[in-house]
Formats: sequence, structure tokens, C-alpha cells
Amino acid sequence: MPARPTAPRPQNSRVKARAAQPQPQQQEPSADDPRVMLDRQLGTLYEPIPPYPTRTEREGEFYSLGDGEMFLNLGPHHPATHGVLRLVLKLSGEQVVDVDPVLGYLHRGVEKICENSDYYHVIDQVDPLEYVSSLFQEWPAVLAFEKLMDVQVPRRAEYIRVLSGELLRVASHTLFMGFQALDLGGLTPILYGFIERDEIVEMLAALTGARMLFNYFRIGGVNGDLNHEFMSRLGDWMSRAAKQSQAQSALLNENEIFVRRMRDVGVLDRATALRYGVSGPNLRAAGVPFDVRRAHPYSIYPELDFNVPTRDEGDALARYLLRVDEIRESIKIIDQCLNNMPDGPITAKLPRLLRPRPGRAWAAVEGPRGMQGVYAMSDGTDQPYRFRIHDPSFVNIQTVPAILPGGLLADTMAIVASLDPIMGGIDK
Amino acid sequence: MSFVPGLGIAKGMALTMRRFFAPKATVQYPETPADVAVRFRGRLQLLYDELGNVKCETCFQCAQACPVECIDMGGFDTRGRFHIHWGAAEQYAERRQGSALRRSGRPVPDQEYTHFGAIDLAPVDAILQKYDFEKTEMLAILESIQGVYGYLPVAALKRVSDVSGAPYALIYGTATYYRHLRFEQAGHVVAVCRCTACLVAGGSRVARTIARELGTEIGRGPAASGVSLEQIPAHPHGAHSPLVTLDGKTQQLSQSGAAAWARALAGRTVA
Amino acid sequence: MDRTLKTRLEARLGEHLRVPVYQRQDQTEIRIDPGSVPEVLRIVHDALDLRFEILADLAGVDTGDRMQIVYHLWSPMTTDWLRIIVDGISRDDPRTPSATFLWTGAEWLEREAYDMFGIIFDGNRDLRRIFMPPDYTSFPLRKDFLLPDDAARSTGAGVRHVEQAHTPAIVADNPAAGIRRTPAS
Amino acid sequence: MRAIPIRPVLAYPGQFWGRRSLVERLAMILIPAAMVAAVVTAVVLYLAIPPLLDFLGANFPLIRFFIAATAILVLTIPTAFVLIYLELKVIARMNLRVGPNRVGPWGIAMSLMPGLKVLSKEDFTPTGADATVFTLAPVVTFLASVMTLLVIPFAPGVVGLDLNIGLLYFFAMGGLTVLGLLMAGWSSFNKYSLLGGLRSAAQIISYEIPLTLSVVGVIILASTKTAQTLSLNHIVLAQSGSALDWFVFKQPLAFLIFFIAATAEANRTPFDMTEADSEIVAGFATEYSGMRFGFFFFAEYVNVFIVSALAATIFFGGWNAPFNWPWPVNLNAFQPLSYGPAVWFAVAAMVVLVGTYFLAMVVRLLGGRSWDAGSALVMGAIVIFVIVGGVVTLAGFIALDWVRGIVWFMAKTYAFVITFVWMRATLPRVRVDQLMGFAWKWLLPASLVNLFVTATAVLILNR
Repeated sequence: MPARPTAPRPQNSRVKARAAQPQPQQQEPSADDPRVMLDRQLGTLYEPIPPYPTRTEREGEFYSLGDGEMFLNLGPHHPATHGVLRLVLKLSGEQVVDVDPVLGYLHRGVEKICENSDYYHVIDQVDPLEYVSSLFQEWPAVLAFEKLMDVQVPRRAEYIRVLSGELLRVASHTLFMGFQALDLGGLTPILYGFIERDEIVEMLAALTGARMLFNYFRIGGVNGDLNHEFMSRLGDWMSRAAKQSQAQSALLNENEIFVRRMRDVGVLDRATALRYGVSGPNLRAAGVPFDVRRAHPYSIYPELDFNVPTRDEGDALARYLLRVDEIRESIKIIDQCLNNMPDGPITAKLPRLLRPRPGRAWAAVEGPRGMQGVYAMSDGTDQPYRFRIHDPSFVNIQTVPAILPGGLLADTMAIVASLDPIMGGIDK
Repeated sequence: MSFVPGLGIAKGMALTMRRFFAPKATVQYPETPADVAVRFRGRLQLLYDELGNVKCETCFQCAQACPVECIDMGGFDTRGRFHIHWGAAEQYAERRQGSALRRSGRPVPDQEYTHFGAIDLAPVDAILQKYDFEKTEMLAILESIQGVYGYLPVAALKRVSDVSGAPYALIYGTATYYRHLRFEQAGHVVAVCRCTACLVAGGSRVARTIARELGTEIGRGPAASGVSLEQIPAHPHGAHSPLVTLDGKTQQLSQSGAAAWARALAGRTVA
Repeated sequence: MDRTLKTRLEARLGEHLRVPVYQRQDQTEIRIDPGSVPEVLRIVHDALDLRFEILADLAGVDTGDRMQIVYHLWSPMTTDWLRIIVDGISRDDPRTPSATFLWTGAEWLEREAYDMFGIIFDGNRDLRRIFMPPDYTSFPLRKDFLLPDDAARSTGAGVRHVEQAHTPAIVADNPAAGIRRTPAS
Repeated sequence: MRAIPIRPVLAYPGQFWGRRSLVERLAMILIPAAMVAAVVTAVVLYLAIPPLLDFLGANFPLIRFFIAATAILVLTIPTAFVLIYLELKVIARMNLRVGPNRVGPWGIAMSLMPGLKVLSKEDFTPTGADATVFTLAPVVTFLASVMTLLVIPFAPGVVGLDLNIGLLYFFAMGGLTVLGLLMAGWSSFNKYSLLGGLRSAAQIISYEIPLTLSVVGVIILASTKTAQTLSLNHIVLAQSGSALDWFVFKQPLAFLIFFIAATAEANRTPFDMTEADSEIVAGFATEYSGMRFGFFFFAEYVNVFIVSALAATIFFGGWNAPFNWPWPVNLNAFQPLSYGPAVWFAVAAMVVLVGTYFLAMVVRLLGGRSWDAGSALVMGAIVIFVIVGGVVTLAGFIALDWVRGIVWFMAKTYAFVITFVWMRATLPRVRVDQLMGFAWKWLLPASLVNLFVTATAVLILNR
């Protein structure tokens, strides 16, 4: 440690007398002393500043500090960043001045892997991306491949797809409610959310054979037909689903603390949302009624009767309440699917080895987080030539630097949670 | 949010207090088995046929395919021979045999498996050295091992697998494909004919008697005495009925003399 | 399939189209040059009978001899997806105008395309790597980047599969700007 | 079915010991040892107690203070364990979980586990930390919390030190907690810790004002009945009578303010800004590990207990029963020491020992072969201790007013503790600016209004 200036002490006469004698000069430690170097570095040792020259205009602007500002490295290991999201915050006191999200801690190169596996394998490669609602990651992939191959999917398969997908949407939104509360410090809603989700996930396990990574959709249909166990669990759940979600919202929707923390926080207005290409509930909470199920109907959605709820506020509370509304709509859709379920085959006839003609296809579905898209190119071989995955969380999380600055550190969690990102999908 | 301040908080508090007394969602796992769906793919279990036998034939394909080598297995093949497979040699290898046996669904026997007993592995190492640990020379390696020991000890096969890196399934597959490779010491082979002529002449009863006395059955592998019982594939032209051969030599047996002959054979071999 | 969209597109951006408008299933496809990207995007976004306001996706493609950028757009005026393929980007020095002047959200999508293909978007003010580490030098989704477990093109066959000599041009262009560190405590 | 082997009776002499289980062996050693020890202790007590009593009587105030301070320090440990267990279990049940149920029956030993874990962990000082301050901070926090317990009256006569400025001492000591948190936050060389420390400083200082002001109304009310209005014991005495005499019914607004401010003072949800785990990881405690963290951990739970105890003392009548105690039995006049302590001790020991053997016999007769002798003895000992403990407590509850006082006091205090836990299970956290705004814009004016109204009312009514 370097010598610190000592405070002047009250001196009595004996000390004064001793001070009169010549004393050995205190050596000033040189700059090469490792202790001095360490002490000088300590100020910046743990700063999240990249150890290389700035590469872009924006990076240079971000990694320079004004008066009274400091960096705070939030993540990738932080209790509230939903996985391995890393946010470098520029703080002034507790107020966030700017934020730089850093991604890539979960990057596995799934697109490259998919381009090197055949069309059947792609489905289980994309599963772990959107790990909370992985059917919505399989769905655009099989849709795109079906477009490439001009496959007609049997109607029963379409109904089963919609049924399982909407169930999963309810599970995902329920979990979202819990995580939103958890990031605001509430301990209980997350447990209720998990209990609710567990019922749905066990139900889907009876249908698909897996709890999280379903690997259930097939090109031209689904992997297994409805069975008795699934239907009995579903009926059991449907009889109390509406009531249960009501109990959930009693804990949060009217809670003054919760509402005050969410209202007017992270306002994402209509223009900004469109400019950022946001989709899903986050876009609809800003007042844009863009829902792929209605905008570009796929599967059997044109035949179903449901609303696309929108809200105008665009704040975190609106995003939260919109998802609560969507749960109700999804339960309505599940009900219709069960009532209108047709008979018939569940898969189209397809060859063992798929070699679609060269072409390009884009398919998108409405997942719980927004538009899940897949852009597939075929070159006539049994592997896709290009397999591009569009993940809504990736686009949604991009708005954080736009809507967070000005808020407090605590708002970071409320805002990130209300955008409902899934890092598996963001990092691919 | 209601107009009365604190009402929402009170509602939430009331909900949690109600839930305090509500039935709990926890499943006490080891005591209460989890309610797993029938279709669930994540179950680890061995399937049984309608007679209650384990369907697993210890082919080792799953253990070979397991990327983290968490599957180790042991069990009896279709001929009643015991095999065991485990992953890479590890420090706790010795405990694996028991656990693998237990998991194979059979009671853990306390008898010594001679073909799994400790053998001198120096010849195996020499043979592997000679073939430069080449997996593609497996047939030649196995033949050389059989040349040294007279049969293929499972311990030697494990050695080959561990040292050369060849999966046990590959070695096992090769060893069971070729008829001249055997897992047991070559003992006496009694063969009975089951053609129509022999059956008419009482061959069925002779075969049953011999099987009972030898303590084995056709195709079951050798009995404790080392004598194995097989079936003659086709009745040779001109041979008499019922036809019984010992190591390929025709035996003149009456129906009543078969029991004594077989008993003597078993006793002689044991002694 | 929306037939009128084809006529509308041809009327609005006749001279920018490299090939005729191609329609298949629910997708309408146009091909343009990199030079006309800002103009085409502006027209498609603003024209009253097109109004493609939502940027659904932006993807890079390496066709082996050239690079492409593929935009997917959505508009309330039609039921078709509009696909704009920016074709003919050189593979050795891939450059194309950025779409961030219209959609701020294209920034990260372009960062991803840069990260994966090395395509440089002129006008994007934050074009750095997004998934791969900053000192990484290859572009993984290019077709000459081979996976190690690809047997036919393995290291055994004399192919190096990672760290090929693609120097990100942006580093070469931007000399070190220098960082202002935090004031010494 | 496993056949139960029939055991022959003593096939060979060494079998008596050799075939016993561990429990049986322990029981066979410990029970005779206890008998011997009981006799020896009785004799020693008989000889030693009179001179000891003389010595104690000579130095009574000083010795009383040392004993009280030690007892309070020791008391914090079981208190913290009970609170941790309560928190685990109550929150779990509200979450529709079962909670700890593996360590000990109903998981009651679960709260020992974090204690053991904390003790066995590495004590770690981060690079760049100010080591002295870093080490001192948990001690300051813990002691500041614990020392406030000194003035809390648990029952008539059971109070560490009946200070005439008890309430003032309480708030002064409680205010010291923030110093420890600030030291921890500043010295850790971590931005999360720094934010946590600064938050705690801002929060606790803001909430001290309404907390203290809300109590002033009570002091004014107490002044109508007692002279020493700042002594907690006298505040409790001023509330004697039935439940209607408690100050909560005369000062409901003050109680509300006190409760909210006390929640913030104890850093409990929804005001647990200082260690908001989803925002600033663990706040001031981010860099702490081992027993240093354990001190913070303990201090947090002791704080909850203290705040609950204060709320019970000031507003809910402390150790007063909620109704006039109907049974005028008072054994205080009955002097147990008049027979000499040794006699009492011997009688108690004989009751326990005889009861143990008697119950063991009953267990063995009723339970049959499945109880071996050792297990039956242990079971008998447990049952007799439960019975004797229950009888003694019940007798004390009926007869001795200080036992009654402790029971009522603890019941009220733990009701508050459970309320804090309940709030933690239900509510999300408020934001830091809303927290400060609430203190300054609502609580402070409300407490001033309450003070004004109370003072006016007392002036008018007492005129």
C-alpha cells in the first residue's frame, strides 16, 4: 500500500523535542513498485471496460465516463438476468445513464449445426433454443420445410399442433408472471407459476414424451396422436384453469407495490417499437395489433375465434397485463380445439430421405415472446443450405438501451423481466 | 389497483394465508414415486416381455452409444452367459460389477465366474502389441487370444476394449458372429437328433433324459460339468435312430441306457 | 398469393429490380443491388400502397461465390411476406448499406450478420461482433468454415476448420480510438 | 418378508454388551451416570449454595448485569435458529411447499445447517478491501442489534437492565446498525456492496424519524399513568389491565406508522433494499463469507425478533395478559427455597429417574418385542422429560407471574415475527425512490399529525 498522508496529531512537548532531531527521510515508493502498480490498477481492475481499443463509434461513446458516473457489470452471473445476459450499466448514483447488453455467453452455433444436419435432425437441434416453449421453435422450422416441399399437413395434426402450442403458451406466460414478480422481490408467485406450469408440462409429457425439449412436431404432422392420459390430465386442468389464473393475479395485479413499480416504467411507445422490429406481446402492449396468428394466418388459426388483446400504455405493467389477457384467449382456443378436433391421420406421407427442390422459404409463427421465424434455403441435398432462425427475444432485448436510460437500477430488472427474454434463443 | 389503499396488499396476504393451509404440491420423491407419463421418453427402465423375462440381451449398443459413458451394464445373453460392460477404466471400476448386476434385474450371484476371473493378461498385451492395437484386426486378435487360452475369457475382451479403445459391443459382436470363437473352455459336446425318424424311435425321451442328467438344455451352453448339449442339424444318411453323438462320434444308446450314460459322462467330466 | 402486390411493386420500383418479381406460396420475392438498398427500403416502407413497416428478419447468406442479405418485411396491406434479396455482394470485400436509418432494430441483426458472415454494413454505428468473442477472426457461417466433425472435410483430409484468415475489415479501417478510463481513485 | 430372527437370551456372557446397538450402549452408560451425577450435584449444591448466595447477594447489581448481558448474548442463538426455521417453514407452506422435513423430525434441525455451513466456510477478504473495517463491520452490526435486547422487559422482573431512558437507548443502539452496514458496504471494494451500504444508510436514517415520532405519542399517553415514561418496563406497566388498555387501541395510526417504519428498520420485505437479491446481488453482504456473513445473517434475524418484541412491548401490552387473570393463585408467597435447593433437586431427579424406568416398562409391555431395552429407556426418558417440562411450565404459568409474562410476551412477539414472514412471502419489493418518498411524504407528516392530535387530546382530557 502506498503511504497515506497522516493526519496532524496533537503534539506534546516531548514529541516536539524528538521531532527537532534529524529523522531519516521517508522513502517515496517508486512507480515501479508492484504494490504501487497494484494500487493504481485497483481502481480499474474490475471495471467492465474492454481491454482493447474501441472498435465502433457507439462503443467509444459508451465506454467513456462523465462526471459522477460509474460502470456496473450486471451479469452474466446475476440472480436476475434470466440466464447469462450481461448488461454493462453506466450509472449515475442509482440512475441508469446508458446500457450496453453483451451477448454470446450461450452461443452454440445452432444455425451452423442445422446446416450440417439433415432435415429431420434440424427439429431436435432447434429445440433447446427456446427452452421454455420449445414447440414454438420447432413450429416455424417444420412450417418452412413444409413450404419447401409443398407438403399438405393433415387437419388433425394441425389441431394437435395448435392445441399443444396454446397449452405451452399458457405455461410460458404463467412462468413469466412468476419471474416478473421474482425480479421485483416477490418469492411466492414464481412457485405458483411453476406449479401451474408443471401441470401443463406433465400433460405435454404424456402427449409428446418429454417435459421441456419436446421434439414433437414432424415435417408434415406430429409425432404421436392424442392419448387417454393426456386428455384426462387436460380435462382435469381445464376444469380449474381459469380459476387458478385468477388466484395468481389476485396476488399481483392489484398489489399496490407491484403496480407502482411497473407503471410508467420502461415505456416502449408505438413508434419506437416499430422502429426496433419488436414483436409479440411487447409490441401489442404498445398498441400495434400485430399477431402472426392473425396477420399471416398459418395452420388452422383462421378458423378459430379469439381476440388479439392490445394495450396503449406500452409500459411494463401493460406488457404484464397483456400476457394475463393472452392466457384467457389461449384457454379459449384450447377449448375450441378440443371441441372441433377432427379425425384422421396425424402425419403426411413423406420419404425417409428428404431432398426438397432448391428454393427459399420463410415461415413465422406467433410464440409467447413474439414472432418466431425460420428462413430456410434448400440446394437440393438432404441438408438445408441456409437455416436462419429469427428469435423474438433477440429483437426485444435490443430495446433495453432505448427504454432503460433514465430509470433506476431497480427498474432494470422490472424492464428486462417484462420483455421476457430467453437467453437460449437470444444467443442461439 | 383499488381505490382503498392497501386493499390489494390485503387481498394478496389473504391469499397466501389461505394457501398456508391448502394441500401442498410437494412430492416426497424417493418415498412417493413420481407420476410419470407412460409416453415419457426420459424413463430409465428395462422392458420385460410377456413372460416376465428381461428383453435386454446385453448387446451393449446403448452402453457404447452413451456419450458420457454413464451406462454400465451386466447381464446374461441368450445362452445364459454373463457379460459385463463398463465405460473407460476408472478408479471405481471395482464397484461397478455389483451395481451393474443389480441393475440387470437378476439377483447378484455369489458364484465365481471363471470366465471373468483373474487371468494372466500378459499374452493379451503381447497380442495387441503385435497387431499394433488396430481395431480393424479384431478377428485376428480374437483368434490369437483363443489360440492362447483355448477360449475367449471375458476379462481378456475387457482388456482388449480398454487398451485398444474398441467398444465392447464391437468386440462382442465379432466374437459372437464367428462360430469358431467361443466363450467357454471347449468341453464335451453331446448332440441329439430330433428328426421325425428319431422322434418316432423315442429320441424325444432320450433327449429329455440326457438333458436332465447333464443339467442343461439344448442351446443353453455348457452345464456345470462342462458338457454342452446341442442338436444335430440334419439326420445323416444311414445313421440309426435315435441318434446321439458325443463329440461327433455316434453312440449306441438304448432308451434305458441313456440316463446311466449321461450320468457317467457328467460325473467323469466333473471328476 | 397476392397478385396485385406484384404489380404494385413493379410500378413502384421498376428500375431497381434485378429480376422479375417472384411469387411462391405466401412469399413475394424481389432482388436488388446493394446500391439501391436505401432507396428501395425507403419506398417499400413509405409508399402508401405498400407500407411494409415491420422488419421481420434480416439474414445473411453465403452462396459460395457471393454474399446476399435477405430482408423479410410485413405490411398490413397484404397477406404476403415480402422478401428482399440484396444480391451480388462481393465475397472478398462484402459491403452493403445499413438499414438502421429506417429500423433501429436492424442494428443488432446487422451485427449478427457481420459476426457470422463478415458483411460490413455502411452506416451502422455499432458494428462489432455480437456472439463470438471480440478477438475472434473467422466468420462461422461462411461456407468455407467447416465443422470439425465433418468427416469428408476433416483435419485429417488437410482442411483447417477454424480460425481462417478473415481479418475483420472494420478493425483495419478504424484505428485505435483509445479509451477514456475511469478517473484514478 | 424378512424373517425376524428370534434372539436367545444371553447365549454367552459378553453378549449382553456386544450385541447392543449404539443407542442401547449409550443409554446404559448415561442413565447410571445421570443417577450418580444427580446425587453428587445434590450434595454439592447443599454444601455450596449458602456461601454462594451470600457472595451473590453482596455484589448483586454488578453480577446481575453480567448475567443478564451473557444471557442475552446466548439467547440470540436459539432465537435466530427458531426464526430461521419459522421463515423456512412458513414461507414454504405459503408457497404450497412442505419446507424442510429431512433434518430432524419435521425438519426442526434444518436451521442448524446454515449455522454449521457458515462456520465451516472459508473466511475471505477480497482484494482491495479495507481489511480492518471489513472485519469490524459484522461485529458492529451484530452487537448493535443484540445490545438493544438489554432493555426489553420479557416479564415482570425479567429484564436485562431497567433503564429509565430505555426507549431512547433502544433507538440509539438500533441506529448504530446502519453504521455496520455502511462500513461493510464501503470496505468491500465492490459496487454492489457500496450501493447496498448507501441504500441502507439512506433508508434507515429516513425511517428512524417516523419510527421515533410515532412512539412519542405513546410516551405522552404513558405520562398520564407513570412517571418514568421512557422506561419500557413502565410503558408496559401503564398498559396493565385488559386488552383494551393496550396503546394500540389508543394509537392505531401510530402503530401503523411504527409497524411500517420498523419493517424498514429491520430491512425486511417489502423494504429489504439493502440486500435486494434480484438487484444488487446481496447488497452490503456480497463479498462476505463464512462466519462474518453469519454475523450479518444472525443480526438480521435477531433484528426481526427485537422489532417484534418492541412492537409487542409498546403497543400490545408487553407481558400483560389480554384479559384480567382470573385465578388469584400466587405461589410467589410459597418459598421453594425454604426446604433447601438440594431437597428440591433430589426430588426432581428421583421423579425423573423413577418415571423414566416406569415409562420404559410401560413402553416395553405395550410395544412388545420391537422395543429393545435401550430404546424403551430412551423413549421413557423423552416422555418423562416432556411430561415434567409440561407440568412445570403449566404450574409456573398458573402460579408464577413471570412465567406467565414470558409466555404472553413470546406469544405476542412471535405473532409479529410470523407477520413479518408472512409479508415476506407475499409482497414484492418497493423501489428505492418510492421507499424514500413514502417515508418523507406520507409517514413523517402522518406521524406529526398523530403526535399533534395525541398531545391536544391529552391536554384537553387531563385538564
